[in-house]
Amino acid sequence: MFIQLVINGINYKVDIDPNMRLIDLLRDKLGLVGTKEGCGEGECGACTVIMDGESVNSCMVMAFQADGSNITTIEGLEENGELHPIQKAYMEEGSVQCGFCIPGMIMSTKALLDKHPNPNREEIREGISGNLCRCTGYNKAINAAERAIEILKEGAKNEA
Amino acid sequence: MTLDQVFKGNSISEVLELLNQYKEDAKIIAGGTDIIIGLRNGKITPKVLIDISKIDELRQIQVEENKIIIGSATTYTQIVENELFDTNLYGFKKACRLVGSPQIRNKGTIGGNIANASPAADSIPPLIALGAELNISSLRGNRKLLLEDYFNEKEDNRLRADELLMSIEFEIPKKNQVLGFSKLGLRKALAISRVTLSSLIGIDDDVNIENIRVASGSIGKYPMREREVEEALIGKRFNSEILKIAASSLQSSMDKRLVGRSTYPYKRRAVVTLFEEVYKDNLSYFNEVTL
Amino acid sequence: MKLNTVGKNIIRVDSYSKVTGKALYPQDIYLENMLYAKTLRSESPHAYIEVDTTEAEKVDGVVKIFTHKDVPYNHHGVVLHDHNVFCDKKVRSIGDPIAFIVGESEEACIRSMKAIKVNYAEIPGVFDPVEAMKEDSPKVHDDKSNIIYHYKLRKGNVEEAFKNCAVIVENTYSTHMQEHAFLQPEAGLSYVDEDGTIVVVVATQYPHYDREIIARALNLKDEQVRIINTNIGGAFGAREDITMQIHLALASKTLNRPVKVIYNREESFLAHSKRHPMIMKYKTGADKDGYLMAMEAEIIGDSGAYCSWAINVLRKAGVHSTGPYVIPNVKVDSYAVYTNNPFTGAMRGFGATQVPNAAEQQMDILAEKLGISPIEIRRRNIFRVGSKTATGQVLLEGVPLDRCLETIAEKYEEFLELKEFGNLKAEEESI
Amino acid sequence: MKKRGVGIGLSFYGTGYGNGFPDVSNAEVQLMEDGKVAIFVGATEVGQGAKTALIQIGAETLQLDYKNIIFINEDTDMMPDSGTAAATRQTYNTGNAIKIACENFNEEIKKAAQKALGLNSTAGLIVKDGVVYLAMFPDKRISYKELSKIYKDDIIKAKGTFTAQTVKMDDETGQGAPYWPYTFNACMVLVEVDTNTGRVELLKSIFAQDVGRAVNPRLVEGQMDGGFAMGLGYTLFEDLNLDKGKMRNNRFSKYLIPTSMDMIDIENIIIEDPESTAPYGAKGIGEPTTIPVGPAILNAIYDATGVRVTHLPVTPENLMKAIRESEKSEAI
Repeated sequence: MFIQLVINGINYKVDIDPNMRLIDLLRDKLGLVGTKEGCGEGECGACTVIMDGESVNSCMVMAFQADGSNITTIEGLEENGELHPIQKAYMEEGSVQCGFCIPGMIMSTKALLDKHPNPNREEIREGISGNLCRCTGYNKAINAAERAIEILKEGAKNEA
Repeated sequence: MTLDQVFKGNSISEVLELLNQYKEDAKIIAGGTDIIIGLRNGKITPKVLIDISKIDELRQIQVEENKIIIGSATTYTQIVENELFDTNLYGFKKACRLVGSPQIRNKGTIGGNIANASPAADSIPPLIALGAELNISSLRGNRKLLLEDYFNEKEDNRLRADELLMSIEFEIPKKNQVLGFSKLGLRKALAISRVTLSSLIGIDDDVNIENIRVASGSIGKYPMREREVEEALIGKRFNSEILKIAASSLQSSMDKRLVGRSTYPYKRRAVVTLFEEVYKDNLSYFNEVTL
Repeated sequence: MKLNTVGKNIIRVDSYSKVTGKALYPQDIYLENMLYAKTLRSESPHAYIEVDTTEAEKVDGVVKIFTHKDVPYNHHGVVLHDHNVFCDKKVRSIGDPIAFIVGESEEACIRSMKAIKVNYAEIPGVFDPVEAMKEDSPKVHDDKSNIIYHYKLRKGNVEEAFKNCAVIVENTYSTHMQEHAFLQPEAGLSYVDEDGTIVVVVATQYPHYDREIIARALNLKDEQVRIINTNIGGAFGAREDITMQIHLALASKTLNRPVKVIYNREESFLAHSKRHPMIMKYKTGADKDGYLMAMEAEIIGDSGAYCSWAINVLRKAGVHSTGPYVIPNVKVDSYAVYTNNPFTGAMRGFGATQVPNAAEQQMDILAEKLGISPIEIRRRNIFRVGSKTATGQVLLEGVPLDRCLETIAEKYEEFLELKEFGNLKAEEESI
Repeated sequence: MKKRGVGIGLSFYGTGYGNGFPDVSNAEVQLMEDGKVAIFVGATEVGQGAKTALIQIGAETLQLDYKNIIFINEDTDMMPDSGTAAATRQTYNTGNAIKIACENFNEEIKKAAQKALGLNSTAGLIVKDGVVYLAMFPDKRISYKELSKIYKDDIIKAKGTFTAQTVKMDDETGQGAPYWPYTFNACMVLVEVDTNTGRVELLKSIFAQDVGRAVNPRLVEGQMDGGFAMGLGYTLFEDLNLDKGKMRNNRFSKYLIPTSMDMIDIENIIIEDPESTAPYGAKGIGEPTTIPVGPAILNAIYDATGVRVTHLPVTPENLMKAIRESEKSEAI
């Protein structure tokens, strides 16, 4: 069956198998392999993408359910070769280790900041609580979210 | 996975038609957080999947006179973000907020938890305490069912193959009533609950308990009313004295229900802390609100 | 020494690729004309097996099913070669690989895997290392004793020293098995280069070891095998032992096509090692001033069905069993033991993580008996520059444990105040 | 009832394969055509930061901007064997091998520069920022880029090998010098225990870690946070629930590792005490950071409740079992 959806600003019309999940569509069919599969049961969040404005585990969405949706994956964050402030902050704050959870973690952070531009540390902890990480102990990811908030504010100020 | 056909439901009537056509071969999918796991591990093997997550009527929270009606495909996030649940319904919001993780709450639906009859579903005990009713439809007609009756041994009550859970409704508590909730999980996020407790308590001008419903999760085969506790507390003055009574009456129910189970000694004691938490939440509501 | 780069917080060189999703792990790589594979694993902890692949081979889309018959040297292991590449006559733990099904799609492999008939003739298993040490216990590896290794540490005379101790504490502690739970489940690909080199693309801790062990199993020279290590999604010791490397190399060598395998999370749990559970019997004595006089410990480590690093892990546990303290009289016996549990091996801390759960609690119990603080008893006994360890090693330099201890000691009062404050508050609120 | 307690844990950790085993790391360094320098080592980046830390050690020794270093550690056809990325050995062992290889490379490139500049000795030649020059007459200078063009067919390269010194222990007495170097740490935690549910909540922690010298302090802190989380999970949450050899908890919904909400901010203190045998004094810290956490938590639980937990993990149910047993024995 065919579905139509927008991924990272690009319109796609793709033929899918009814048994396909959104993560299979992204990775196997469209080559968007930045979205990772860590558990297949919605626990680890490595497959997090933003779907119609909200973070979802792409292993917990059937591909056909994404028909008509607007989806952002990690590949869609860079704009004109410029990293997104959250990506920059993750690099600067040393929040990355093995990296496998990072795309999902960044997408959750983005979903959080899109909705709540000024969360405190505890709210950031809650915002990334669906993203398991075994390397970092999370604290530097929280530092990065705080740093990203600063960069975003500076950006908004400069624009104004 | 075994799917031959999948449908994106556009309207309720379309979904009911499809259910009528495919019956046992079909499964409803909304949030997908339970069903996709079942599909992947082969525990469920439908040939047809019908998505209801994009049907607006099923994903809205409405107030009609003295009732709140929540569409079955309403997500936990929608509930958490709704101001209706900020004051004396905070216990419901708290239960929904403690479900899984942001990603799960963004997809997982209130109806999914009921339809899948998950024994550890956090949102059910508060709904039972609220006396919630289910609205169920099929081409054969509509029926209403008390949520607490859904989770008992009578299989008849469960959703039949051609039926769709439309909504959950309950009376809005009065100002002198408050819904409390507490959950014991093994970690602070992504935690399946070991035990949950919820109570709707109404007090009179003399601060005596005028009406009460208590419900538990994971201390029986299914989420249930705790009538022994209700009977022990009704008419009592709302102060910390009730905690001992509440705990010991629940423990006496548990003694009948759980004895011999390996988790029994643990849960028997844990409920003390859960009652304390519910009590503290309720107290802070009553302290803040001028009745 | 003025340093220009060392000591600076330079940005990780691999972080750009990782924050953009461009960093590739083996599961992210797709090759043309690629086959997929699945691993059939034992469902029994201890059984003789007979495997019949006749029906499974007929499944549409299956290319070949590999079993022990296809492996020239069917053994591997980081210390002892006690793992089979594929079990032949016997399985020793749940999860042991039995066959590798290669097909045109993952679904075809799964269908075929379900069609393989494995007849398990169950043998009594042994799951408790203490039981396994007994002579009449079921043997995991043929008729070999289940005791793989015994480490002995002897210093001074513990019997005499205990006689002179003012306090003695005796306890038995135990720790459980731990899973590494890295986020990237194992995955790998293989193909044959234009010049005939077998290339295995994996995420591994030690690529040269993988090359050597693949070459040995397939009767090749090291140079005929090439390992490409991709980004690695965490390891913590679990990517030391071989998982799919030999299977992949064998499949590509035989079929001359690229082959890819991805473990799901449940298979990942089955496929790699775990942290050794340990039973630790401790006796520790100090004089009236709180100076340690003697320690005796017996440590039994459950190696599960295979040795992996058990010898080195139990050796390390033995050496570190004293904690970072000077003890003049020490007697330690540590044992690595086979059972039919999942195999254990390297995991962050490697035997030195388990023993402090015993040793550090012993220290606190001694301190309480002597009426001194946990900080004080450690101050009196810690290693300093020039100290001699229980193995007789002189710590010549680089022993800033005193500074580590004093750093936390400075905050001890503050922590205690927060404790008292919280306890008072809890009591006030207590209902 | 909620009860708080404070606990400490100390640990030491011997790094490397140890016990007299030949613990060898190899490194190769080579001038590339564009004047950059390539380092080839078989040291795996598993997430711990080996690639970055080892580049920093190389850059320091080569006196070169780290951005001008190409680091190859992914392909057995291209890199020498540098041992496993385990045993907390890469910073010390492969770091030493890289340092030696880079020092050798500096000598090689000085020889090449001597020839190219027509000097009578390498004495007094300095390498700095990709240039070789004579200190007493700085006009005598040549860049790596120029050298790479001159020596295109006779590539300037060097090797380095480091073998850590350990002494095999005696089979009967265990006497010997099994590891070197050792790394030390101390950790203190404040916890709150609910004596009805057995939930242990972490409230505060300070963690002091000996590193010799921190090659990259931020990476060290990352290891400390991550090690802490793993120790926390080991002690309080993680349970495979083994039953006759079968792992009942074999996926992430059942095998519970700490989430972001279970972790707290840790006060991480890096203790520097450069080790003379280590590259710039740096010792490995990957494994040690996880070790003292459990003991500190266990001692804190005792301090809070008066109950010694001798069996891990301290899941709520296990702790409640211990509490009930201790209450029973007190009642008698």
